[in-house]
Amino acid sequence: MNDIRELYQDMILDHSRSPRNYGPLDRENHSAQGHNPLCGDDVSIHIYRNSAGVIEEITFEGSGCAISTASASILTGVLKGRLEEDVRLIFSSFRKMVADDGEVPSGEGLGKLAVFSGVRQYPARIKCATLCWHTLIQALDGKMEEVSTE
Amino acid sequence: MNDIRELYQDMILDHSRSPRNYGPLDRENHSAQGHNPLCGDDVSIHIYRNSAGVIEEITFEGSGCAISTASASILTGVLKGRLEEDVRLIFSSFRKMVADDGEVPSGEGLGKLAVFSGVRQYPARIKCATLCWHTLIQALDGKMEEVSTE
Amino acid sequence: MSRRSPTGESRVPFADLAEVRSQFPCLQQQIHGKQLIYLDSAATSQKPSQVIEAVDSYYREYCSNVHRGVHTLSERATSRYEGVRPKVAVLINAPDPHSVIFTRSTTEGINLVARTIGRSRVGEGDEVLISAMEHHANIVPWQMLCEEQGAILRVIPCDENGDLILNDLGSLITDRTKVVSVGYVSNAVGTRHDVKKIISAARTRGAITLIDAAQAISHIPVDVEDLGCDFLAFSGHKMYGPTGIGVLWGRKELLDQMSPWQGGGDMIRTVSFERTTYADTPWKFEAGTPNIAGVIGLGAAVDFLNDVGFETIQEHESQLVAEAMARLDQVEGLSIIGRPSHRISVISFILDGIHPHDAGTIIDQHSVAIRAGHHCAMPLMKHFGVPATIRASFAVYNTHDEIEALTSAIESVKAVFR
Amino acid sequence: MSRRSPTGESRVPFADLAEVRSQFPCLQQQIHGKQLIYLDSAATSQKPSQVIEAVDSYYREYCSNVHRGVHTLSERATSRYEGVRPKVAVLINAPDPHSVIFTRSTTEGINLVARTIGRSRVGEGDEVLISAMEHHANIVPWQMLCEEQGAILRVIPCDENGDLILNDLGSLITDRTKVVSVGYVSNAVGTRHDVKKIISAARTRGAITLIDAAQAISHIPVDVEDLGCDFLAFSGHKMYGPTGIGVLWGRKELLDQMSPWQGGGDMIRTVSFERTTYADTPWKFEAGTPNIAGVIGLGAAVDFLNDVGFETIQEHESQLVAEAMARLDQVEGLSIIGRPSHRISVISFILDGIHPHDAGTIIDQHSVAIRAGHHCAMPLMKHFGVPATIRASFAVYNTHDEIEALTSAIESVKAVFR
Ligand SMILES: Cc1ncc(COP(=O)(O)O)c(C=O)c1O
Ligand SMILES: Cc1ncc(COP(=O)(O)O)c(C=O)c1O
Repeated sequence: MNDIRELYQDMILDHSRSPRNYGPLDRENHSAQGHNPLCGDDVSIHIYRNSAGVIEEITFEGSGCAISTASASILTGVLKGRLEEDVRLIFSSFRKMVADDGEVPSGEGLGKLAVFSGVRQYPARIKCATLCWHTLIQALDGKMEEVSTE
Repeated sequence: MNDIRELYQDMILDHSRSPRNYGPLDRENHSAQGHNPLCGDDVSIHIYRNSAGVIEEITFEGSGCAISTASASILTGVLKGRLEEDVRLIFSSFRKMVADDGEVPSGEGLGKLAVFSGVRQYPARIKCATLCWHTLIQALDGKMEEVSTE
Repeated sequence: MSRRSPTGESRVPFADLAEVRSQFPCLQQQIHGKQLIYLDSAATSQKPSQVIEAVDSYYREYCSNVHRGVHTLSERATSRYEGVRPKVAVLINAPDPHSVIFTRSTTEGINLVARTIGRSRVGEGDEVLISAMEHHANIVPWQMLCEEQGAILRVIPCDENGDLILNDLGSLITDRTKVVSVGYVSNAVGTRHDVKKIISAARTRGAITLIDAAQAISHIPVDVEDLGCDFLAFSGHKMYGPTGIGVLWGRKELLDQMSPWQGGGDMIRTVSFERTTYADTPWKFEAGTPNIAGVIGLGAAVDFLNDVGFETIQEHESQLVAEAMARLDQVEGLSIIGRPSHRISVISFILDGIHPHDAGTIIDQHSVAIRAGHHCAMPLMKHFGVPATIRASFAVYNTHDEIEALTSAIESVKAVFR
Repeated sequence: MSRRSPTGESRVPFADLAEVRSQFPCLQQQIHGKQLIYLDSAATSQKPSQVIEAVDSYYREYCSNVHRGVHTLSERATSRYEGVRPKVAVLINAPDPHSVIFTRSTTEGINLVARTIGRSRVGEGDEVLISAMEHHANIVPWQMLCEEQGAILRVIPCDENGDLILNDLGSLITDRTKVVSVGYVSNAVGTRHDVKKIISAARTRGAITLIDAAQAISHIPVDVEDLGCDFLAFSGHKMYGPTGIGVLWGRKELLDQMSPWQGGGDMIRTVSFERTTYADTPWKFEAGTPNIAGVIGLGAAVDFLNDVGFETIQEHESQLVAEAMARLDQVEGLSIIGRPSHRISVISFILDGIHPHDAGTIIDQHSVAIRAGHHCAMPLMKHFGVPATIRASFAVYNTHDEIEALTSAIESVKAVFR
């Protein structure tokens, strides 16, 4: 038996109960919707990216499990003010950290996001943690399709 | 290993090579077509039944394996001149003899038809022996559908 | 325990529940270091050794294609394969074994009906009636049909207990209603519906009726003659049988009139490029090489059901459900979803402020397998105003101790989220 | 022997043919008191232990439904199930594992294509092109489609050797041709067709192309990129895998555009009574609980093929076929049906004045399993002017001694009918 508290760390529980940066964004110039049909999780990401490629504002809306809500909440906090290209790099490190194949990365450089390192022990939950990320990338890429994490 | 000659008795081989009562029947007042989709056997039965219910004439046409050809050929010989009700009784005994369930009947009263007693050892061949019988009954019953022995 | 199979043969009795359990190899294992507690039988049941061995022995002893062979192995395979039809017919009290069609699953059976007789009977402006409590398998095929034909999908509503509201059937079933297709037992909240009432209302209007018996077949005796329906579909994997095999039963007269669905080998009588004629029922609906091992395993599953007996099954399962309901009702912060008047084997619930998916992961850590999700019944989730539920479902091999384990796992969920 | 799988991993080598044979439990038996000689692999192949055990261990160790569970067993089942897609993709050199759809069989795969993209592309007066040598599975679905849509079924003719006549393709494939669907290898006479030529002619006219690879997949490397086809269908049971499972591969772009076929669980994204949205490829084509054990067994069958290696398979089988042809050609009163320029694994023949069905029964008495019949290719039988043939077909486990046994069984047939 894994220690379940490695998955449900306090920060995750906290963000899932009191999500930050939640709500619509008036100034948004990029947005996308994501959906996980297996558990019914829904997320929308709203972004205002300035002409220099900096994500000046980012919020989310939606409903889902603790992991997916906390992931979106922490993501928005971490990415605010970052360059789009950095965001993509961070996602790639994040994905490596939570995916259950390959080496275990340290989570270094991920800051607060390292709190999700426990997810890799729970393959069925990886999609909960990454749904908001896929949706974010979709928003940045500006494709209008809905994201789904099957 | 069963003795294959119990199935392919000389009389069967003889009738399969030189079928009797083969061809159309000008006077026919009952007829039907049968088909075994598994092996492609085809048979038509032509009958002239008089008003007293006696099968005055009976012939067959078609193509098939040795068992099915011999069965049709011997059947026509045996049934010529018989009453329709006897025909149905004979079929019922014949079916019991060749079907592989239940007791082994002696084949008594079946006369020449007893030559097919070996068929019960070969479940896949029962339909070869009975196709012409089913077709015959269909002809007597006067239903116009094609018979098939699935 | 019941000692009689439906055929009246007397059977060797099982000593007790422990013996029944011992026949399920998959239950004899530890998950996360503790004995597995499997409460997800509504998704798929575990399989007894006799089923696993029947599949195995087909592959090891008489592996061969069916129907088309004169050689010994093929004869053996064909006779075992065809021998399952009468077994299934007896199980559901169907008068004619040739009215038993082998499909992949309940889903395929419903699609078959929708795409054959459904398409020929349902025209523009006609109506198909389902219920608010259907599994997606009994919604989507009819939606697709209605869209294609310009027909209307109507829905029998349900109340807050998860019972169908049947006192307005007269206005739901009219002369425009061509098909009525409803589930026997709800997989999401466990309701056993009064399908006889629905069927008889449908029949007076001349609609064809289909019963989705996926969640009924392993729990209660299903009797098509008594029900009076035209079609009945179920899956092997939910009745202790293999995956990839299901049954569609239909009234022989209807099946005989219906056009085939899929084309290919085994479903034809003669083929030429000009004209093809079809085989008789049921083969005309079984195109191509079937799931031979699956059919043979299904036969063994029917034997298993008869060996245990529905009396035993019903008695044991209803005790389990009653006890589980009593225990769960005492758990603070737990709300049961649906309180139907007749419940079969399934209990759905939610925990205050905890998403079912999170609960599922933590419960699994306690080696208890339950399901968290929409249970392929999204419209019903919407009706209850929840995105998902936690579902525990019971089978003949479950024990009273396992209910204890479930409730203590639920307490740990609450502890994590305290 | 080839020691490399397509992925480049090196494999444990098989010592020799005897070792390959020893992996097939069903071959280790006597029929009518003599060692079974199985020459009916074109109908269904025998299964190696690793396939039987893969199926078995799903049922014994991690039996659970896929896709919808958070619990451990369900995760295991899901990852093994989904893990078979990339294996199959590598086997047929498909660029995207998500273009691999699990079906029941070749037959179902062809029906799926006919009923989805077929129905949307083929209109009144349009044409579908097949060949004179198709299995009923690749005739009947197109006949049904053409009848429904008012389209025309055209046929690539074949010559007296059983080779397709391809020099007139230009007039057979026109702008009205919307679908071209042909077999890779004929199950009735063994011809390996020049499908690349047909596919490229079809592509220049914009027709979609489907290859029925049922008789190719276990004998030669199949490469969808190299072939250039749009769809490819095959069955697990003919490639050392379980019954009830098949594969339809399709070009991802086409699959993405296509509407689903069957409706139900697992193929949806969201369901409401007003509007249902569908899952992504490949899941939108896999409605309902799939044949989970079958998929897992299919994965083991792909491993088996890779373990032995196509080089070994091709070398061994072509030697067997060459020797069998040489021996059968010496049998008096025996006529080979079809003398194609490239033959794979199958030999059909007839005996003077002896119906194939009679021959089959007698040959079986000598413990040799062959097939006698029309091999689901009635139009081809008509072309050759025979009601049926005797067919011997070879797989990697057959031996040269078995050819001897076949010819001596044929001599006994002649003795009975002398
Ligand atoms: C060439 C060919 N196509 C299609 C099929 C049909 O395969 P299945 O019965 O597995 O659907 C067969 C099998 O007999 C075949 O040989
Ligand atoms: C009530 C009901 N109907 C239909 C189905 C679909 O069964 P299958 O997935 O075996 O086709 C299920 C299974 O989840 C069910 O519970």
